[in-house]
Amino acid sequence: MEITEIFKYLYEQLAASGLPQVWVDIVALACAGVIVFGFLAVVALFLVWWERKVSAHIQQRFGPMRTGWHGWRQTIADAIKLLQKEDIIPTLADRPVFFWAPVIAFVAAFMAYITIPFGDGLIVADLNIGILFIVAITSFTVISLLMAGWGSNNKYALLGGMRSAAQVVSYEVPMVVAICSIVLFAGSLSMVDIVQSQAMIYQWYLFRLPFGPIAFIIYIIAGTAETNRTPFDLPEAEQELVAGFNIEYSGMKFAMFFLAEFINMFTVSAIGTTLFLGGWQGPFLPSWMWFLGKTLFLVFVLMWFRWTYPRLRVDQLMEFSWKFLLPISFANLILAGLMKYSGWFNW
Amino acid sequence: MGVIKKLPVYLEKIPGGNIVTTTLDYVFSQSRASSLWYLLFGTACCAIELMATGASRYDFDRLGMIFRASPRQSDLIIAAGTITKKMAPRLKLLYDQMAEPRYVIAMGGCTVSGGPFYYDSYAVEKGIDHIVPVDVYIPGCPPRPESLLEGCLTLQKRVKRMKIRDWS
Amino acid sequence: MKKLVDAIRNLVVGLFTTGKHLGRHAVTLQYPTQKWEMPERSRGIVVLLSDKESGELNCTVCMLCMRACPTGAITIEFEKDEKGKRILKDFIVDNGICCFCGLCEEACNFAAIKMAGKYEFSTEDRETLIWHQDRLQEIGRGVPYEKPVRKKPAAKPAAEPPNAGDGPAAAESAQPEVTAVANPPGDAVITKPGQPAESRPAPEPPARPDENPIEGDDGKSAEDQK
Amino acid sequence: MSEAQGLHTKEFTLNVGPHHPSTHGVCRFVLQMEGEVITSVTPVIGYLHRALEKICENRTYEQIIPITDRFEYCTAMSCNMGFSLATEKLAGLEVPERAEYLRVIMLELNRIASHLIWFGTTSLDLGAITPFLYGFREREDILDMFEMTCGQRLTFNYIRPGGVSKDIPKAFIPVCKKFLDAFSAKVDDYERVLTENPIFIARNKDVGILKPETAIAYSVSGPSLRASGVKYDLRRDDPYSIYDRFDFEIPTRENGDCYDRYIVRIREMRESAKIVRQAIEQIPEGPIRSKVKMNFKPPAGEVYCRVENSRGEMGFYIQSVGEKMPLRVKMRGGSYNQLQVMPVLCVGHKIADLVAIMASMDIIMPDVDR
Amino acid sequence: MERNQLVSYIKNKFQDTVTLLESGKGESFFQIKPEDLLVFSRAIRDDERLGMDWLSCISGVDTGERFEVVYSVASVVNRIRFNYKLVLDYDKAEIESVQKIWPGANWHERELWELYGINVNNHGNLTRFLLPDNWDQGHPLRKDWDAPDFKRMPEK
Repeated sequence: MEITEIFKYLYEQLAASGLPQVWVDIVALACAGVIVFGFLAVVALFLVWWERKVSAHIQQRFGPMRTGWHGWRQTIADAIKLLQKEDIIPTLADRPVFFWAPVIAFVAAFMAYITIPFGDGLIVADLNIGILFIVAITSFTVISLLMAGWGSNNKYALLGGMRSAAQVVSYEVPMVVAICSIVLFAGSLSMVDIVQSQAMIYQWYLFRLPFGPIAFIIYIIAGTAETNRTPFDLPEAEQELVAGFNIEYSGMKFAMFFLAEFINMFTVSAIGTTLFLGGWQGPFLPSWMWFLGKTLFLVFVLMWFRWTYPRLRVDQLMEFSWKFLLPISFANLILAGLMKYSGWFNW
Repeated sequence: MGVIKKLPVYLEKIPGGNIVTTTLDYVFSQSRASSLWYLLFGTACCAIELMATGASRYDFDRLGMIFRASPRQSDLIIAAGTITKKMAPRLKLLYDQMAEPRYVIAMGGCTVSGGPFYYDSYAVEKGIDHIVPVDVYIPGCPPRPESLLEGCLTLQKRVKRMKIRDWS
Repeated sequence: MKKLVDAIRNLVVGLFTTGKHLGRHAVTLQYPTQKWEMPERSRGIVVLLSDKESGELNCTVCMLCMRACPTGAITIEFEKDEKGKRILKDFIVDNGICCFCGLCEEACNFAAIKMAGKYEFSTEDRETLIWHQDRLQEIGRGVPYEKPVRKKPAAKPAAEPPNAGDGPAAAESAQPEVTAVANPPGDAVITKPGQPAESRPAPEPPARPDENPIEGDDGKSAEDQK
Repeated sequence: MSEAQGLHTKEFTLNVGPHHPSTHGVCRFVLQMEGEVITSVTPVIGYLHRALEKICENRTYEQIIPITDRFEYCTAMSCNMGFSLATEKLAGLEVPERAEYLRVIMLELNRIASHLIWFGTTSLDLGAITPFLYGFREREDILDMFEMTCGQRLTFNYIRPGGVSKDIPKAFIPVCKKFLDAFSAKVDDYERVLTENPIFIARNKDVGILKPETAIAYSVSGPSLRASGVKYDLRRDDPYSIYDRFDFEIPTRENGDCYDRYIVRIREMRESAKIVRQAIEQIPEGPIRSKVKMNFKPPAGEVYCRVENSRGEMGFYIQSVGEKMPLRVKMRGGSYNQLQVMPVLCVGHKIADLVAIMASMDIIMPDVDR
Repeated sequence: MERNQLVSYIKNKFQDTVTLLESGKGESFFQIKPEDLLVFSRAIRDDERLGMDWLSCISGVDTGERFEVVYSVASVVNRIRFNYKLVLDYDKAEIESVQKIWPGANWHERELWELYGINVNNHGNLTRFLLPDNWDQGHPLRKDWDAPDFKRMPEK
């Protein structure tokens, strides 16, 4: 049972309804956008609840229990409560910057899903520069962090904003180099082609020794840094900067930042599965279930990091990225290049 | 937020209006009660009991209460520990920074009426109800984690009684 | 290079240490549904005890607990009747000021006041925390206590360590001394009615100390027991 | 104004306010910062000054014990012990054997509980949230034992001048043995999560180095002093109570940075567990409190008595004029001098290090403000 | 070094400036005159037999008719401890700061000034730090201190 037939059937109905072709495409893409947005909103709410349960059980306690069975309605309750909170804008804040920061964070988090294949054929727009587009969009969130830091006219927020800008930029580079070594092998930038090049399990890029695992580890480390999660959660380090850049945000604005962070986490894992764990390839289950399973496993790994490791200091963070991660990723790229053109390994 | 407050007035005029308001009341008050984010604010011995309540055995997270570091995002202050005369303006400052539907739990004897430092102490505020409006008082010095949880349940019942009409 | 290897090794070991807690059962006591059986001596809230049969208070208005209280939480109002005997008008305990130290319980020789193991008294306004005599008595109704057997003052334990540097005798004459308390091994064991069922949810958590039958309270009444 | 790269940068003051997640209790630092680097720290205290000493001047000796409970609430037993020891020296009271053993058991259990609070808050301040909850899980078992004996979890009012207030129930020793057996495995768990963790080492190694001379000059005591290589522990050098009957070592380390203070405290937890185990085996039968009248009046005189608690030396100075209330009680907490040394340690470090140093020195505010 | 050895050593080293108050209970107490506080403190710190390099605490006492300042010192190297005190009249309440000898005395002396009003010369930073900034009701730990909202425990 593949969901794509339903979409094909709907598309034919739409095309048969006599609208001009331009309008048909607009409506189809709009519906696809709405469906992806709805799916991701549900996934974000699920992830928030799942993080609290995983963290609870790692610490030998029960997470939310009193709102529904095992507290499944907890995140909905949080969202509705945040909806009705008073929306405070600090007096001396830079109003437009303060207002637009969460909007940009929210929009940037969603735009990355245009070229992510949720399943066989389940992709909004299969651009042939898929991965390049995603990398460009994810670095868009830095702007929102800087705006939030500057807009809230608070020393802590400013420090948090600066730190997060430095961190995301400096971890962007090793991540891109790791992705290059994969794209080098897959031979194309389009996500669908990358997934198709990992048809069988031994063809997953994770198992392409020796450069696959190294690229995967570099990608995961850079991914955690990208989404500001421990051990790199400097920007909203509770202990040092009280709440980092989102110190002045309350109510819906804070909810937007909160959801954007979880959607970023889902994005990083989704890209990780498409690049390294063979996207939707899987023997029996429908393709989108494989994709979802692998992504949730990677999300679990990210959560696991958060509840185990202490936090790095800012200069150690920079040093780790520029002096350690980057050289290794370059060496890895050269290694991948040698392997590619020595011709031994192209299964 | 403002528009929601004026909602019951408009809904009265529509025939089935009050059914909508009651369901809205129910949804809002339930969600507000079951996700009280408390501010990480503790001064003396009650702060240790607050941490113990947040730990594994008496889990605060079970009631949907996670600690937030910034007053902007929290909607409940658990005043845990002695509030001295030097600390009182700070507590007032924190309370003012919180977003509107906000509550205060006075945990422990010192916040109810000065506790063991009521007599003979020149530096302790005799209770905090003249600094911030207090919703629930919890006796004890320090109160057991269970009595703190029971106090939070009392606060949740009080929040569930709140209607949209009397939102401040 | 070696430093790098054991750094990675330890990062993985750290992961597995937290990971293995995922499988373990939680130690949480889900408060509203499961309540912990309080140990016998747990100092919860001050209550007035009353005689089981006659139902009136044990208190003889000797004002010792009021003097012993370090924070001045107990105030007693009484009036004298014709024989000069004090009649209790009102017994006020302000739970906002009380510091739950248990000194009043130790000062009282008539087992009239005790720290019951109850703790669920959060209120929404402050006045209800100031308890008067009727509330104290009603809460203290079900609290078990040992009636102190009146001991003839002559039979003081012989082996009394000399209390060097004892100040002049205390002003109050009715002031019995807290004598050396021998912990009589294996004396008359008063078992509590029915062993409290293990109410803890988790099989693995530390064995909840079942209430211990030996009259666990202070040396005072143990000495009277002898 | 550093004109190094031709940039015109200005120092800015940052106010790590009394309400801040990492200042244990309520302490405020006014930092002069250049970018992330701290150039000067001025601690502002007094937010928890509850005038304990003024209260003690109007209370009898029996009533002061609950007040000392609130002097340092993480190790309330050692406050009771300090005050009772001072009163016993003042009035010449002897303490029965069994009471001495009960005191040592309770003191060492309280030291473990206090070190577990420190372990939790240190890992919380460095970002690892899970060890905080593991530490508090063990601490709950110890608090159950305290509740079994004296009825309260944090403010015990248990050790009195002349002995202890209540005898331990029969169920205490089996529960204590069960806890001690499981405890060393749990501490190995903590070590596995944090001790060799490269991030933890990177955050703590060579951060806030306290040289032995500065430590002694600023009267730092306790694990922070022993981490700088000075082997000074009151339980061994001025053996009050019956500490000379137990064999336990005093862990010390050399270069006095945050990491060494962490190692010293973790080892101290194991030593305290060893002491409790020996004390449980050797505990004799007998009376638990010597004869003390209700409003007992010690003779005129003054005494200063020191007790080793988890934050260093805790001193009680009592001057009495033969009344039932002391003329003056001065309480000296361990963190008082450690907070004075903080500005010396933090200059040149970053904010994140200020948090790490504050957590490693285990400073809590009731000591400082009284 | 035993207590009586310590007492005799100090007595013959500082015959006139030191009078022994009591040494029966716990640590021994000496009394010195306020003017030779600095000389005495520096001497006991630099003396190699004593080596009192660790100032435990400085306690102020208001005995109703005079002030007393008690210094408790200890030696980490030789493991010995003792205390010495100065007596000050109400009107002449001022002492020298011992910060040069023991830097740890900074806050103790500040506390003396704030709670008792004993002036500490060339201390450097004698400002208010325990009481609220807008505190204007004098020095609270004095026996004769009172304030409008200061409730004393009712005599029972």
